[in-house]
Amino acid sequence: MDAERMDRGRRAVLKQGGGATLLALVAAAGWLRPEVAGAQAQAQAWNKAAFDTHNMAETMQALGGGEPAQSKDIVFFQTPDIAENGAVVPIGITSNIPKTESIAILVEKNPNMLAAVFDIPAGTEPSVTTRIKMGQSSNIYALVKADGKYYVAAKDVKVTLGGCGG
Amino acid sequence: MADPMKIRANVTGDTTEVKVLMSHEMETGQRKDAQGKTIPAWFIQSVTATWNGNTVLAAQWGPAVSKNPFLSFKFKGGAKGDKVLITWVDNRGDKRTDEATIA
Amino acid sequence: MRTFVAPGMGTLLGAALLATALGGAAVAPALLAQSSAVDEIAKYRAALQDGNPAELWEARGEGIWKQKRGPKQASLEQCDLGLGPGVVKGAYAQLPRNFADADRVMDLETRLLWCMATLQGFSDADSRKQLFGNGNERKSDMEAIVAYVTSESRGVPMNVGLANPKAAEMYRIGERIFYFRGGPHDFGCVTCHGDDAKRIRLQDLPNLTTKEGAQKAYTTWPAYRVSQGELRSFQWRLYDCFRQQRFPELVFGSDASIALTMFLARNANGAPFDAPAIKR
Amino acid sequence: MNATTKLAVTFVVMAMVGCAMGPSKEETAAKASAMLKTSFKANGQAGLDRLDQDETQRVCSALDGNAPSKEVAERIEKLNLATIKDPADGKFLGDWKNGEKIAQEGRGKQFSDDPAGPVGANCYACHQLAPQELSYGTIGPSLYQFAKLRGYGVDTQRYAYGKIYNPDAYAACSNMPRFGHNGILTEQQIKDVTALLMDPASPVNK
Repeated sequence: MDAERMDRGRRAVLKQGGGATLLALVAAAGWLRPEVAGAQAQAQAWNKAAFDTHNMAETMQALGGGEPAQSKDIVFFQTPDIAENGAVVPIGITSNIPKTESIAILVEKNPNMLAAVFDIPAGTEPSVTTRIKMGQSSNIYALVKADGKYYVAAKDVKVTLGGCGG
Repeated sequence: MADPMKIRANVTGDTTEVKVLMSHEMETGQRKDAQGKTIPAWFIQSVTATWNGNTVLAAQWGPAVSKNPFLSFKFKGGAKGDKVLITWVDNRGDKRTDEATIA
Repeated sequence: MRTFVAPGMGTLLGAALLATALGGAAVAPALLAQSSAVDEIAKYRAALQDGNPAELWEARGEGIWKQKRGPKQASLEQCDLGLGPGVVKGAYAQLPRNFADADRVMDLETRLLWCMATLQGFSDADSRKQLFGNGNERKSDMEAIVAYVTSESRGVPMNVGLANPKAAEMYRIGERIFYFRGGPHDFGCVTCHGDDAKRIRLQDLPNLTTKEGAQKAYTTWPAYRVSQGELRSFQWRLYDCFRQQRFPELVFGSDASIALTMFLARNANGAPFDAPAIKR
Repeated sequence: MNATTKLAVTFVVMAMVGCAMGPSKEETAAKASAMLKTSFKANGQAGLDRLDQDETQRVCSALDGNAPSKEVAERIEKLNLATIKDPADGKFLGDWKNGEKIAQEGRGKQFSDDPAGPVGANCYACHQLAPQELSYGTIGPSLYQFAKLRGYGVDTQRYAYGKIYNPDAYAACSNMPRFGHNGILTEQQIKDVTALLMDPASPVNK
């Protein structure tokens, strides 16, 4: 079931990304270095080009890198299949891939695909939990850089809105 | 001036779990106000967590991270009484650092 | 596929949704799709519990509570919330109550306005400037103080008394207001909150006429509303219910708001208070 | 409303109070009404006159959410049946596609709504209708296959139209708004929603 879901996610990516595939995503994990210390240095390091991309192809171009492999060793946790409100969607990602260096969250159908990138220094568990906005139901990609290589997993999250009157 | 973060750091065995709530609008830059004017983007761009001077997490965020962000992670090491520092910087250059004592 | 869907048994979309969840599995019964959607939303709500931004309001509120403010440059630390000046712990679980000094039944928010006036010297207009946060930078001090004070009753069983005749009368009037139907839509509180296991769209509605329903609902307000990015007080909850009932605008701290709060709070007696909570 | 029926209502209310101590429910209801008047302020299109109950609202409010007695129900239903105005052109069905939009629209009549903006019926808040819409409420019964189950005839059309116009004509103290009687929807809008329920081409009847 997971494999099938991921496979569908991958097809969607390939369809959107064309020949460039997921090359670029890969680099997402590479931009941040643990040794970057000091908030000011970090702010300057913010990868505007990557965060400004509006579709997979652009994101790839902005980042550059090799094509990530589908991985069953990337696990979503505390991530619902259906979010009651798209303003706050809990996302938990654990990488069971040895030597994980970073974890990135991408939302396929958001205006800007890239939501967040976490650098995981040695000694920190390759697992993060945060909350993101989703404009609509979409695939969410977890992109992991480990030992210089790149891996990806996808999860489909539906967003419902509701309530009365508005 | 931004409100302080709420940071919890608890050690179990050799692992410290850190949970952070930040007070921030995380405005996407895509919403319009009542007059139809675009509300400018305003969001945290980078987050760093340090323990004993070591970076234990570094993140870059876009505006798709939810308002009043929540972040949780774990690192090896840490002892009761140690300090964990969290710093964020937003796209206006505002910056905030808060610390928590590991319990 | 449509022919498999019986009336009242979920929907096509539901089936499609479940099929997606199963990774493109064969068509599943629509009823299962509905329950699956409800289960998944329950998981969503559970995932939110881990970190509640209401804590940011609680911290800010505690700061405001202790800060010297107003023309009299006094803090709220001597405010009597019913258990004596300065006692915050457990106070909310016994509100609303009659206050002899004001000769009036008050809920928390009304009492805070009273203390802002008497202790700090704020004019009514000043203390009412930002009763609700507006979803952006203009945050409400009132909602922050409410978050702090209510958080100090977490785990304390609700214990609202009616021994005072004024309190008892407010309860009876609050009950009438609960059943009062009016406006162009004939809506009253009871329209949405008078039966078990009902929903508006996909939102579950508590039955506030039962003890369990009242307990579950009342003890989980105030709440951080993720849809608004704001912490909302119980006064706001009533204000916005009446807005959607197509009533005129409920005045903050008005007698009707206190009477209705009294009715609901008293019906929640016995249940441990568990807020500020986090809701959609 | 004449004096005789008013007295009858009073009698019913008093009878329900029985020999309870303290103020009667009716006295308390009067206090509640007075308190409401001082506890709200007019805002935009929502004036304080919205707190003035008509006979139906007053009688239904006194029921504490319970069903009315047979006598009260008959009287309320008769009262409300008399308010229903059939469409001027005699045709009950409008455009079901428009009806679907009206059924989805939740805005209208709130003080926060633009008075010139859309006014919907928000049917999905309480009812299942077209099966494509997963997000529906359950305060009212499912209306999926409404006409498929009841027939497409003109009598059913008239009933559906009347039920939307004034549901209290068929079920006293219904939770459903009296969309026509209280001027929430226009005649054309009611016809469109009727078509959503009654048109063989409507997704409701698939």
